Amino acid sequence: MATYKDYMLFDKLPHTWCAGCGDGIILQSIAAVFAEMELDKHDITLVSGIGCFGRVDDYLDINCMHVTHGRALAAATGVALGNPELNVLVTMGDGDGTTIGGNHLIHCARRNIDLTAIIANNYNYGQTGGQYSGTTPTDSITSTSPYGHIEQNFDICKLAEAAGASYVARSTAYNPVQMRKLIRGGMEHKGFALIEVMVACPTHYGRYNRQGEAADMMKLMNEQSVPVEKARTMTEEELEGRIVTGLLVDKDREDYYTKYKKIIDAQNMDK
Amino acid sequence: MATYKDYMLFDKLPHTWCAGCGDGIILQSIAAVFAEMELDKHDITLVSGIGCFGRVDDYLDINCMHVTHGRALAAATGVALGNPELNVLVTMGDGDGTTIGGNHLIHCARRNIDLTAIIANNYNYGQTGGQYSGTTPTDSITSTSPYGHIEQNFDICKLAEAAGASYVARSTAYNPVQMRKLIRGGMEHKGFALIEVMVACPTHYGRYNRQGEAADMMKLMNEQSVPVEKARTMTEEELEGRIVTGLLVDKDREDYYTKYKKIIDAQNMDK
Amino acid sequence: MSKSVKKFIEGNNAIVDGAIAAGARFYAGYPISPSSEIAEGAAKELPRHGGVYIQMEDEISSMAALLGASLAGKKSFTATSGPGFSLMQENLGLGIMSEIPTVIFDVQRSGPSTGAATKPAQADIMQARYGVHGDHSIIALSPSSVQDCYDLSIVAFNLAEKYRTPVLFMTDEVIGHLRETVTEVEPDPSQIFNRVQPGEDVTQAEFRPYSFSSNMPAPMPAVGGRLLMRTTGSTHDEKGEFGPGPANIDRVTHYLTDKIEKNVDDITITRSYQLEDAEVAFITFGCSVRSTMTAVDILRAKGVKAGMLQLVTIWPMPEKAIRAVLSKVETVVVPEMNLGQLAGEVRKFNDYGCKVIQANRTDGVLITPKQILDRLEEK
Amino acid sequence: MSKSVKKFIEGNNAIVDGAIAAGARFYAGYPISPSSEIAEGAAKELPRHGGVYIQMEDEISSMAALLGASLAGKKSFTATSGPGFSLMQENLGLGIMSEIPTVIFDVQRSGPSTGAATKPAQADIMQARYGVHGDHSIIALSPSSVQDCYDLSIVAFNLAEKYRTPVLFMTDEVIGHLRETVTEVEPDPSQIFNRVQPGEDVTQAEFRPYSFSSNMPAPMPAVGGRLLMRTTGSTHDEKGEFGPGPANIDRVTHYLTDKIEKNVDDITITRSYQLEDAEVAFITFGCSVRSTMTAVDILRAKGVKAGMLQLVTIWPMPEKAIRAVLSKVETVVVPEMNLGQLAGEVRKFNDYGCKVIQANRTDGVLITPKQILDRLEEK
Amino acid sequence: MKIQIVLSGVGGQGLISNGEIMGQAASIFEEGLFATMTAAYGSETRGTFTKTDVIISDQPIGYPNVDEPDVILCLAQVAYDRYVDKFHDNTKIFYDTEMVEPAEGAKGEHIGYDFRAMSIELGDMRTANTIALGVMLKHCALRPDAVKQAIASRFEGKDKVIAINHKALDLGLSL
Amino acid sequence: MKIQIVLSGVGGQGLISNGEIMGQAASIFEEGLFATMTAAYGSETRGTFTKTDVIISDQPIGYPNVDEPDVILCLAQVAYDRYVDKFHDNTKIFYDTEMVEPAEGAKGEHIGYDFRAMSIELGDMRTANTIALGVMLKHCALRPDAVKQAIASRFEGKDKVIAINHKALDLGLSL
Amino acid sequence: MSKEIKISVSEKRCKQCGICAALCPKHVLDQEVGCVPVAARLEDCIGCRLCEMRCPDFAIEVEVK
Amino acid sequence: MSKEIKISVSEKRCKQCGICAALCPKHVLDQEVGCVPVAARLEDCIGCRLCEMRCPDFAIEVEVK
Ligand SMILES: Cc1ncc(C[n+]2csc(CCOP(=O)(O)OP(=O)(O)O)c2C)c(N)n1
Ligand SMILES: Cc1ncc(C[n+]2csc(CCOP(=O)(O)OP(=O)(O)O)c2C)c(N)n1
Ligand code: SF4
Ligand code: SF4
Ligand code: SF4
Ligand code: SF4
Ligand code: SF4
Ligand code: SF4
Ligand SMILES: [Mg+2]
Ligand SMILES: [Mg+2]
Repeated sequence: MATYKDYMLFDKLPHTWCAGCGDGIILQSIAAVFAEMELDKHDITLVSGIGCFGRVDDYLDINCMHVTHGRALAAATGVALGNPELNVLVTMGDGDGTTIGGNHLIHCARRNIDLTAIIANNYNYGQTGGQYSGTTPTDSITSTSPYGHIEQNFDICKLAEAAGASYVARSTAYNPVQMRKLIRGGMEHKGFALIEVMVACPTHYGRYNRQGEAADMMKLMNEQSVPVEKARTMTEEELEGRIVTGLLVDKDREDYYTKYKKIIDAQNMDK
Repeated sequence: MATYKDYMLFDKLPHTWCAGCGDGIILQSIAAVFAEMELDKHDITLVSGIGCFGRVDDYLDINCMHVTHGRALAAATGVALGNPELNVLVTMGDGDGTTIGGNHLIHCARRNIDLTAIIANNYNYGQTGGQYSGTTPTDSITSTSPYGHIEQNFDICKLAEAAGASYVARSTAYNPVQMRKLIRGGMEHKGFALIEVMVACPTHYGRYNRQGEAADMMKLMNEQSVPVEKARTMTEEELEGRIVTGLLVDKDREDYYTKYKKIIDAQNMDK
Repeated sequence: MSKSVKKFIEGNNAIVDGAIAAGARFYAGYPISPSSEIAEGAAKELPRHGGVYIQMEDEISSMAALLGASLAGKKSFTATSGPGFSLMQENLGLGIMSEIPTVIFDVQRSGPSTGAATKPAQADIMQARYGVHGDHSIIALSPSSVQDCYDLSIVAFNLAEKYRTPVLFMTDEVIGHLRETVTEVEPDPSQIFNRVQPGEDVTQAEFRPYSFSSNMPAPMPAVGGRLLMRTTGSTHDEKGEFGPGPANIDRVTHYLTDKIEKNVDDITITRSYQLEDAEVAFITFGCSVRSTMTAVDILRAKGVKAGMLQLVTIWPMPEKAIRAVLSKVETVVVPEMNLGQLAGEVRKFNDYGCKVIQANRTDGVLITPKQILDRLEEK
Repeated sequence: MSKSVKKFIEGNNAIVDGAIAAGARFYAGYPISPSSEIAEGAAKELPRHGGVYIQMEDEISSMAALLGASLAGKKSFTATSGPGFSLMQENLGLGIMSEIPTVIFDVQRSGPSTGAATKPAQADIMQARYGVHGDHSIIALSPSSVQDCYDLSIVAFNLAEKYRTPVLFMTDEVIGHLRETVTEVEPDPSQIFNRVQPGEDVTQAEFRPYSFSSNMPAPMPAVGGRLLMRTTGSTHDEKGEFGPGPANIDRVTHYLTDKIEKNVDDITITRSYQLEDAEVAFITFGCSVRSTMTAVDILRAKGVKAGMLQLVTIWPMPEKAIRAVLSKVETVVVPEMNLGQLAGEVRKFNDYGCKVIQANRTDGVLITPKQILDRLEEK
Repeated sequence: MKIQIVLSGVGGQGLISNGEIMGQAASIFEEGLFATMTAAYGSETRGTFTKTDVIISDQPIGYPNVDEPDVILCLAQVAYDRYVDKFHDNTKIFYDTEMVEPAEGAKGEHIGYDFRAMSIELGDMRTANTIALGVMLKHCALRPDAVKQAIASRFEGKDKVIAINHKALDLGLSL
Repeated sequence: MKIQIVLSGVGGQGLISNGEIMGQAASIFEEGLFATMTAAYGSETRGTFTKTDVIISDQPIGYPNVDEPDVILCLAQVAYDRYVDKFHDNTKIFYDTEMVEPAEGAKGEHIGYDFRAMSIELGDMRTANTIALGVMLKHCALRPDAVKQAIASRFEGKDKVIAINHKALDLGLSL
Repeated sequence: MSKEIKISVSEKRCKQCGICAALCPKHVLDQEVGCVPVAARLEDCIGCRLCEMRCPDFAIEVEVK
Repeated sequence: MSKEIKISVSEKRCKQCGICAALCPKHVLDQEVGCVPVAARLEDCIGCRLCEMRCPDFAIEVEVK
């Protein structure tokens, strides 16, 4: 039976992420899901953006396209429509996927392109030194909000849902079992799937906000977590500052290429 | 008493919009709201994007900044923070405001920049000849969806709400009385306000989809309209294809500059 | 024999026909005047050939999607104009760095910024070469007729595939909206260049998606095939893996320029019109060729030995052909619809003391034969 | 006397100090290595001076916000590097066309695309001039020391205000992260140029936000003041109203170029180092100046009469100063961290048969004095 | 041989369609002829001045705009006024007598018909320009047959439209 | 006068901070001296090789990287190995005797101390580099006083940190 | 009531789109192809001004005295 | 039960972040500053593999036989 190592460039480890960085936890989960699903690695194409998490491709032994900051979903749209047989996976940071890349996220969700997007939300731009991003919680200290962040952060999953996403889920690095289940669900879902994974950036966000070591940060995210089933019984105020985890949206909706194929077929009926 | 003409370059009429184009209806409403509120025109700055509706500035006798396609909200953010005393109004088409400009919309909403954004939603790119946009309804014919449009369209208001907008409203060109009330409400709201106005583009969208003359299109949008109060009692299926109008979101939330000013003050306490 | 059909259509329409004839099966774009007819034609025609048209949310994502589809094995293209072309620069650079073929049709209009949106100009020529940050080189063609729009589109895709790089097709509003007689000859399979594939016996261990040792790119399999494929916009080694060491940076930088500049003879196309015995020469490109041809005819009718060098390839600059003219005649006039962008480049090669005169028109109206002739008189 | 303070800081920090000293009170940007220290410094310092720092969702919106804040009366600035600079091109064009001052600090790194993100290069020089579509001209400065980062930042804002145009500050990773001794002299009010305001008696009917008749821009009041102000990226008339007629297009196009090119003597700054009696000259800019200075010292120590021309202003090109060198010496070496971008421009002016040698380094490491000297030997 | 033709009037009169038919006739249904056509683009509003330039030649065509019209059709006064200065002695000016008042002392040969009235009689106002085309044809180096083929191919499948336009063309040819 | 100094070791040893103190001492607390400093940037991971180049001169400094170190501090073997080939006869090599094994036949004058142990004795492991700075100082054209002022200004408000670093510097000076 | 209401149409600005007439709640206006609207049944007009507010071309004005 | 479980740590890959030890539900592991984790109380291990799945560095492996 295949293991996650079969989908990795295992020799390239140790990776360049900091000690305690959550990105490696997602990397392992991704590779483990491939193994679980017994995918042929030639059928998987990973498209990744720029950022710490964007560099997962360095360690995966599959097809990889490493693009510009924020544009992974757009490039992946081309890959998915260029060869609809492929399993397209897209990895992005919160900056990549929702700040500079927010427009591609909502449009890709709306179009229901058949791919699986994973956003590693570490509340900041890890790669460039811990500046605030679109998901940085209000009042946080970052290298560009030295006096406390005044913006409200995105609820990425809510946004994706409002944009029309047909599969939306959230998990944390604390809970790799759930994470794997949800990633697998996304890959099995026909259409656009988004999985947001909360991870620690101990080097920047954790340090600026005195959240302690990586393990402390993970404990904190666990304390903040509420399963979606329970969250549905809670008020908005009660949910303030909580991380709602689990499968949030799961709709059956024809994906883009399936619909487009019907046009192709109709136009070629008499040929 | 001031009338809308006092805020217009009335001599420049007739304008360049097509016969029956809904943009002129919004233009009149905007100028009428200025008059109603008895604003000093020097205190108003309009920032507009590129598109048919983006050209409202040609006819308004206020401060105007006509920018690039999709970037009006971003430029307006600079104006609003550059001089927080100004009344900043932003006019955009659906392409401008939600397709190429969708990211600026959601981030501006999230930040709660104190400005009022009006999106004229005519379901297509009027200016460039009727191609589909992010709001084109599924199955429509446009110059680039000759076989029927396969994408799901955005619900602009829902998206803005999910992004954190503190004031969200929708009206139609059929209902200028409501439109004016909502625009005025937006201008009086401290923080980010979005008003989506449904308008007819008889030249392209109407023609491609055999919706008849402008008046027929307006009748149709009226038939589709449901006041938000009523909509709250309807199911998702019942709301399919309907236009929910009225004040959808109205929250008290401190705007960006008000919060930033506190930082400035704190940093200058001992000076 | 190849099928051939005569048409009377716009340049923008001929581009769609040419792209499809070249094998293009994916279009991602964002409409903009005066290029939108290309999008509309692609939306209509592509599904009939099993291809896909998608309108993206902007030009940035369009460019990204083109690269994605190309990596998945589809020849891809887009059309735009100045503002959109400006937005594409970052991902154009990604295409150059990752060595992914695609073709961008820029139907030039009057700028800068929104400018006079529907009026013609030829002022994105230098941007075509230098709009992308960092050292690189680029291939750009420029058509002067509807026939060119068809024929050169095929050439553009061939060059993109051969050199594994985005190719620019710098047309303009005049040619885009000009309707004229065109003969569309279906290309013979031998006239179509498809990207080189790795040999069937190449193993994954041996396979290298990049090669910097020669001035020709490595084979490029599509993702989803027998070999795992890896591309990146970061500095990379032969395996396509991140390689930020100095030696690697240096070779990538040189290679990206060399693969185009050292193949300049293979890439460049020029045309001579009455140039053989010319004493006065014009050097020009794109729509200005039309007016210049007429100007040459007028001069010849008057007994003046005039001729024209047309740059069909504008990047890399056809240095040899330009030098040949500069070294032969006393006066060269460079007609163009900008403030002298090509003239500046021509001057770089003028080691011959030739008099280089600019004939520029920048008011959004096609330069006339008379204006060109007037500049010659003024000299 | 002006206050003055000595510091030992990075170039990127000195830029923030310089910008604030010049009166800048608004920063909109998106972080990118190796420029992020400028953002971080601005975030910390601006509120202390009553100014605003905002991190936008990308570089496109950053550039737009800069123009908006500037129109509202604030001197504005941003910092970026290649990928972000590429994304800014469209709205940079908007600033040029609308004539709105702002300053962009490009801390150059190794490209194209993501390249070797944290390594230095000087390869965005041509992009600085031509990255924007359509005819235009531009002002760009290049610092070679931390002192320059402070002093020239003030110059950059002054030029932006005087010529009502975005000004580029093309620094690089070496200078950005170099810490050295700097003396920050607080500028005297007379050393600060603030945009010209319309006379107090100008009525709205008389007021014209644009003027194309001279080579100096019209006065620019902020929105929110006594006069209504109107700007646009479309071709406009003096009132700032849409004006797509040919005559108007033509004059806007010429004016945008002329206001810079015809004021080249006022705009350009160059420095000479040991140039007086030089027989061998170097022409260079930015970080390469450091290595070249040392190379000159080494040559002088050996008795070779070497000198250096430093281009502090790189756009518009200091043609006169370059020609003066080319016409005086037999050999000119152009050291730069790219494949010869400046050398190409120098050649355009070489009507003197001077031997122009390139000294390029493109591996992400600062060019050394030895490498420069080696190129001279090779000649 | 090079004939410079201008079709001018206001939006909605079918001038662009007419130019395309001429260009198609020359390009596809004649042997050895070349044609170009350029049209004014830009504004969203209808009913304003429009024109299209057509050049037909037995040589490849350089500059594609008409500077000295050999043949011009004017279906609106605004169009006529715009061109009157460009008429030379040999210009043939075809105009609608109801819509256009020729200028006094204008150069060229003026040939007026009430195209609109004739088209209404024919049963379709939209054929006015086709009747005019018939009239102009002998000065345009195009065979009636070639034009008929062009019409047939342009409106392929719409037999009624083809028939009425053929009729209109014949009417014009007969005048 | 131009002194080329390299401070090398692994991340977290405070070498960059040390370089800054030297640069500040020269720039601000000495008269007529210039200083430059460059550091290796890039990787996210700690504990890997780091170095910083400091040049102190009475003339403006051109090329800011050190090619021939006059003074070098090596606090890790990996750093020593990286530089050993660049030592010249007059190079002063200061090294931590616990961490670094000098190469046989290496050029220059090797001066080793157990900086780490001394710092632990002093009560703060982070002062190892300050002790080393004290030892190197006489070869760097900097007055102890200037360096002390630089330390005081750098850690303004943190009196304890200043005190222990001054103590460490004095210890180094005394060796 | 009709006496106190005046409806005027600008020939210059009206583009004959027909909106005012088609949507007038009281069917006061007639607008024929090629013509600007006329207040054929002014007596029915309730002065609601909707025609004015809906006119995209600022071409119709309602004066209520 | 402990006999059937083997926990191995890669010295090369472990970055000593402490996650595995801090979050082990059974407190099986100890991780001291400057050291890789050790299974100090292997007998308590329930073989849940969470330590392995949570290790960002692929450094700890749990074998359950
Ligand atoms: C156009 C562009 N702008 C900015 C950057 C610089 N940059 C690289 S990664 C990054 C942010 C990374 O944050 P995120 O996406 O959250 O990923 P993380 O590093 O936190 O995993 C930025 C701003 C870039 N590479 N390209
Ligand atoms: C970067 C860029 N891309 C494309 C265009 C072309 N363009 C101009 S307006 C427009 C769309 C207009 O649609 P919308 O915003 O809905 O406004 P409408 O015309 O429908 O009122 C487009 C695509 C442009 N000006 N700039
Ligand atoms: S900087 Fe943060 S996100 Fe990046 S590798 Fe380190 S811990 Fe992870
Ligand atoms: S094209 Fe459509 S949106 Fe534009 S002016 Fe005409 S009707 Fe209005
Ligand atoms: S709505 Fe206005 S433009 Fe339309 S018909 Fe009535 S008056 Fe005329
Ligand atoms: S005011 Fe009201 S009732 Fe009177 S004509 Fe206008 S729409 Fe009709
Ligand atoms: S989680 Fe992994 S890297 Fe961290 S201490 Fe445990 S074994 Fe080491
Ligand atoms: S397998 Fe589970 S119980 Fe055993 S050490 Fe790991 S986390 Fe603890
Ligand atoms: Mg992040
Ligand atoms: Mg629209």
